Amino acid sequence: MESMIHDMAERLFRDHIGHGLREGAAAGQCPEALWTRIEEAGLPMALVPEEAGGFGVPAAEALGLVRIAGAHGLPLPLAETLIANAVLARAGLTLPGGRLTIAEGAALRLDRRGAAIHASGPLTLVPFARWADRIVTIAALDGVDHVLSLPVKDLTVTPAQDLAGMPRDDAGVDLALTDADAAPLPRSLGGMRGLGALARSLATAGAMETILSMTVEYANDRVQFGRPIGKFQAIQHYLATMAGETAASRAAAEMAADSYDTPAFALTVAAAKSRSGEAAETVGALAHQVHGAIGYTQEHALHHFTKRIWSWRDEFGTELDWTRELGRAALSSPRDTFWHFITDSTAQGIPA
Amino acid sequence: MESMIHDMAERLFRDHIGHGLREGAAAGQCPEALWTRIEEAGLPMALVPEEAGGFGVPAAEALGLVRIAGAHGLPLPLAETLIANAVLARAGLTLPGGRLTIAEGAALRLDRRGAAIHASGPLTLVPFARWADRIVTIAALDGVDHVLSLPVKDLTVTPAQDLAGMPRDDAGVDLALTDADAAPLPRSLGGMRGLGALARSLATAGAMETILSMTVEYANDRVQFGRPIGKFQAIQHYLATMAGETAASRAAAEMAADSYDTPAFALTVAAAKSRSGEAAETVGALAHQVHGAIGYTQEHALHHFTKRIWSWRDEFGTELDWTRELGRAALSSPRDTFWHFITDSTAQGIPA
Amino acid sequence: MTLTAFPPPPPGADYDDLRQEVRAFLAEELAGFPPEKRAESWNGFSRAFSRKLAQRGWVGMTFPREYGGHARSALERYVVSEELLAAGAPVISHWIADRQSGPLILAKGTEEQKRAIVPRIAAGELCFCIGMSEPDSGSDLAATRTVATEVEGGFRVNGTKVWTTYAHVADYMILFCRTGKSDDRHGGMSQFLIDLKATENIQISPIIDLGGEHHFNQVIFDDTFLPSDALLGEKGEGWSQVMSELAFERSGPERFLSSFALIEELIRVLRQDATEAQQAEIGRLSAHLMVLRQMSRSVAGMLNEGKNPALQAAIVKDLGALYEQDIPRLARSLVSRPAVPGGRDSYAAVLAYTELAVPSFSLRGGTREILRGIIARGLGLR
Amino acid sequence: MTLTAFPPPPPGADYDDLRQEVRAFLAEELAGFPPEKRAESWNGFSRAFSRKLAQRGWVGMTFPREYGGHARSALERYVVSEELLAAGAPVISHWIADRQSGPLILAKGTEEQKRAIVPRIAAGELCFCIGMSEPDSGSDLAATRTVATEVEGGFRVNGTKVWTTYAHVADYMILFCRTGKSDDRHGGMSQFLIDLKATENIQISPIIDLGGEHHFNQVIFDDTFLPSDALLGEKGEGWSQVMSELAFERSGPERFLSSFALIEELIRVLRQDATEAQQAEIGRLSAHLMVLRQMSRSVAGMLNEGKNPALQAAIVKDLGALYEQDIPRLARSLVSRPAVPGGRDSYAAVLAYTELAVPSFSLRGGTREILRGIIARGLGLR
Repeated sequence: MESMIHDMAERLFRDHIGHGLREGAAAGQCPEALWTRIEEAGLPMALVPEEAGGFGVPAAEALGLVRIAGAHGLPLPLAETLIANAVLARAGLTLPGGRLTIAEGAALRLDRRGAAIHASGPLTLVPFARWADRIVTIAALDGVDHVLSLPVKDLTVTPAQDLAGMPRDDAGVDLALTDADAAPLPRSLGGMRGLGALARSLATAGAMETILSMTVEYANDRVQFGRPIGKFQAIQHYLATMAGETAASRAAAEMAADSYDTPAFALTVAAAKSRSGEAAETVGALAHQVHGAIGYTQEHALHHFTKRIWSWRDEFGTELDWTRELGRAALSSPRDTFWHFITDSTAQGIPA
Repeated sequence: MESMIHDMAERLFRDHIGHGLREGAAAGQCPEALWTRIEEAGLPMALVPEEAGGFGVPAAEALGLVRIAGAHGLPLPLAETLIANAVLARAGLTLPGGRLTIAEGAALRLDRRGAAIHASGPLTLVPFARWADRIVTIAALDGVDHVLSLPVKDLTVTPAQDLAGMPRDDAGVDLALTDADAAPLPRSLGGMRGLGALARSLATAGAMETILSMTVEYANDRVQFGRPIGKFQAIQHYLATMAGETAASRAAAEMAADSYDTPAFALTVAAAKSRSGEAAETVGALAHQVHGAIGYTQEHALHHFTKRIWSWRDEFGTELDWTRELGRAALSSPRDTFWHFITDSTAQGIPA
Repeated sequence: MTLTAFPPPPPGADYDDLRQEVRAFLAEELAGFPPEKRAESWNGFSRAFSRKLAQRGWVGMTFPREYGGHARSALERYVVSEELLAAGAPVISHWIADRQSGPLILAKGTEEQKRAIVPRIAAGELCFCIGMSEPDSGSDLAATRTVATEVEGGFRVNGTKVWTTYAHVADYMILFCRTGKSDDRHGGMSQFLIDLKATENIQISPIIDLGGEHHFNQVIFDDTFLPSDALLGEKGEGWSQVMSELAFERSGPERFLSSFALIEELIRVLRQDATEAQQAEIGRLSAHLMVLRQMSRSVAGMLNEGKNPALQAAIVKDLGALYEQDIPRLARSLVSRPAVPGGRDSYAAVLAYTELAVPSFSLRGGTREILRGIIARGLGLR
Repeated sequence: MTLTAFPPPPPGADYDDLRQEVRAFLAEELAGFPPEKRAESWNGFSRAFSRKLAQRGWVGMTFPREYGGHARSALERYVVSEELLAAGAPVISHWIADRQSGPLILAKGTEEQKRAIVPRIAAGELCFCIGMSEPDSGSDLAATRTVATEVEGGFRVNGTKVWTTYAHVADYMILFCRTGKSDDRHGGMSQFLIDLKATENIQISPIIDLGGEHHFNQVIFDDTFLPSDALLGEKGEGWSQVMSELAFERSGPERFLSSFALIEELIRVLRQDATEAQQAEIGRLSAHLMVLRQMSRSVAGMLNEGKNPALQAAIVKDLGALYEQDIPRLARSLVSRPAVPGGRDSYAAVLAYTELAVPSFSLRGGTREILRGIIARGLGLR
């Protein structure tokens, strides 16, 4: 797929993200200057409809940015901001600009207090919360999904981090929200868990493509027993296996991205998140197996990518969560046969 | 372990079992002459205590015959007769001679009718039933385990076969038994399921050793792309994996055999049957992968061994049955830690 | 990294109307066709079924109309193929001709060959087999020894082919053999189109497989005379012709649906009350299948656009073979129920059949080791 | 086929009294030692712990009494080792010396070296490290470049070692390097015993691993002078010495217990109400562990009888590494609970630690590829 915004993002990330910037971020330094460039390029608006200020590119293309960011190990909440803006726009709320992040809101409690909506409860494992201006989440009020735009400065943030050292904080909410920051969601996009899962499977696919090419390069360069290790058939098999898992993850993630905002999304995203999470285990393990000791150090860039794909498995539903959901659907499907369930699950326009 | 009876059995099987005899058995011909030789050598009595007419060799050594029979693909109920005789002897019943087999008796119903015990119900998946004179089983009467010696001629046998074409029949029981054919079991040997499982894991280990050496030989002989396929590292990895699984299965089976008639048997046999069943999957698949098309034909001996190890997985408890039992014990263990459970589970003389 | 990119199939690739027509046809034709027969997957043989299917226009779908075909897209053909396989329809009598031999003849055959053969393939009347493997050449085709020597008016063939699927009933064979000595391992090979019913001195004998079935054969050529017009394509170009032919043999739905009857049985057994863990495993199985199918359809879409996604096809085939080979293990990890060959319980019967069938799945069209070598080189390994 | 035979350990190998003594000791010493510290397994460092353990006679157990040892059997040592590892005791400060360097010095050292060093190892006072890997020689030791040149009164060493575990705190290093040029790839190698606290011109700098921990070091020798009596064993015999030394490094309980803290956490989490599927997976995990332990003890028993079960040891190590590397995946397949580095939930913290540790498990003492080559050759592959 030729895409101008993809080319732009590739260039931007290639020129401005290096091992030092990623290590700095893992040590707690938010790369502000890079974020400014990303905002200047307009990337956080890519998934917003044209009428709300977006680029007017197809959703799948806009979501491709998340894969590209993953491929470069971008240590910033671009995926989260992209999705937050799309959800805010869908609810008719103001797009506030700046860094945003997203959280599952299932543990939040909403009450109406006069004109305001009072929100309280915990948000857990919120990516980049302490680097974000707002957390966008979805929670139910009187059985209706509402989008909430929560200013981080008004929350109680408890810092924590994921395996890769990226911020993944908890946030306590106890806040009254006006119409400007809370609105019903007229038509679902798949819930914050689904949208977050889509982002993570796309980023995982991108990061795995980078891991794979780093590993191929290493296998060509590293000499043991008098020849490049890539000449050994065992290493070739590892690489072929990594390629299969990587390709499957990308196909799965793009299948889900392709069904964004359609009824097929509920099941394709379940397939995508669980498939890429499973692949992350294999791809990470084999990449380290091929790299040997050098890949196990912080000097080498490999660890940043493997740790991130392992972290992403635990966000927005684990493999276990998503496969259960998919399996439950398969086993309770009213279709005649499992085959009909499979063909219908990916078909556009058939209710899932 | 040097063993006279092992050497004798090795010689007997090597001299008298070939591809033709195995194929004949799979086509329904009971190799009667071979059985006569086995009986003449006294092998079916090996597990019987010396005072009841046995050899007086240690149980683990007697059980080693089952592994050796597995290694040669013996298509006769030697393991079953060995165990049946040991169980009959333990219950003080007459050892009738001839071919015997064993069955799980859980579905049998026993009632006392005057001096006789009436047994009724189904016995399923009984190995070699139609080639056996008697089926020996264990069932409960008033909460006490009883050993039953059932003449096959008085049962309703429905012939069936396993994956390898060996008889594995169902038998309907509706029979009055006298003291000569039914007696309480004074001290458990682990139940027919456990004893059968032990036999199957030993035989599986033996068959896998044969599969492994056939595969090594094939890899040395078969030339592709100008060199023996054993020179390819992928093939070497397959063989190393097969060796690990085979070794683990044998160690597991011998661990269980070593704890025959001790309290540790309940858990070691669970480990042995599930471990060898799992290994059968890998070893069979890789053996066929290395052999390619030739191994997939009935002309080649490989199929007999792979089909038998696959069949044995389903007899006397599957991997799923045995791992559940072992896991239930581990999770409900009163020991302080899982580690204590593990060390205790294999220790002789500690109640399991 | 284009190798790992599988663009989604084009919109509309579902061809839902066609799919529903095929389903209705299969529901009628296969009513009462038992699961253990469906488990045979594309090894099931029925000339009658193939002819009926052809009457609906679903054989030779992509062939040009002038040769009896229907000029439909590869994606429409994909829909029919996957519906047939998922239903376990007995397709082998036309399958090889439809998938592999027909396209080969169309690409390399003479006008006479095309006119004589292709319409009959599209009518579902011809069963083809492929004379490729030999006792000393499994994956290593360069080790082929069967030789066709040019003689007055044609060729004399001598040699032995093995693992020739359905040769005992086939009407035609596509033979791959030497036509010359060559220092180049790949040179001097040719292909022939052999009318098995009309050719003398060919001895076909069964090779029984480990499930006791007769699908394979040994085929001995003993000074067999072939007329000149049996040559298919260029003399000496057999190697490159076969390499492009093998591409047809890769990455279709037959590469991951071979165990599908067992999956349907497994789900039937679990449908009543599955535990959470069983749900999760079925979900995993579903996710893998959805993704494999997406990748396979993506390759079909690329082929349809005239691209050459050889490496993507190798990836699909490797993943697909692993998937379909793993199904019996997966079933046994979820349900403790013995495999019983020919048993009355259809789960037990299908499990038994499939356990004995899976070793053959990685033999088809190139072994795992060769596929992985192709993938590794495609990744840029030097 | 002796390779696949693992005779059961001899009767009495449980040494139950000794085991109970060790458990009582550990219960007291490690009271309150949190799971996330236990997860460090044999990477945990505590000189105080090592000294206390030595006071009980549990360091240098198999060493002769005249060198401060306790002349106990390899099977008794096995009991202590597995209890330490299963409890997650911090053992690294004496571990390498006790397991590898002490036996090496006893086998190859001079009487002076034995008297000077071995009793202090048995007292739990000395931490050893092994200078083996180099930037260009990972698994391929023949590619070693560090060289010791003979000079007046000793040797001058130049070169760089990497991945030297705990060099930054160790008292001694066993250095493997060249002492001569040799056409034979394996010739001209020697070993040295280096007093790190008393030797100048050694520069030790940290290599931080992917978990952010400092276990590894780079060690640069810059014209470092070693006295003649630092030579360990014969000059030029380093290769064969190292090969027999590596045998000590194989197949002990440290080869399959590295993830054991996570197993204990997993079982703690599931103990309350496990589903049948969870029970089955825990049963599978238990069966594998019981069998690995049986095989590992079998090897210890064979070693104790003076046999050389090198191939069996390679098998245990290969299976053991696969097992311990698979535990995080298994945990994630049973429990949906995110890994949180340093989190308050000990399951989450131990999971996070272990996920980052597992890639290192197959680096230790020979990679998987080398082990499998050893096994394949042992099977009789030509």
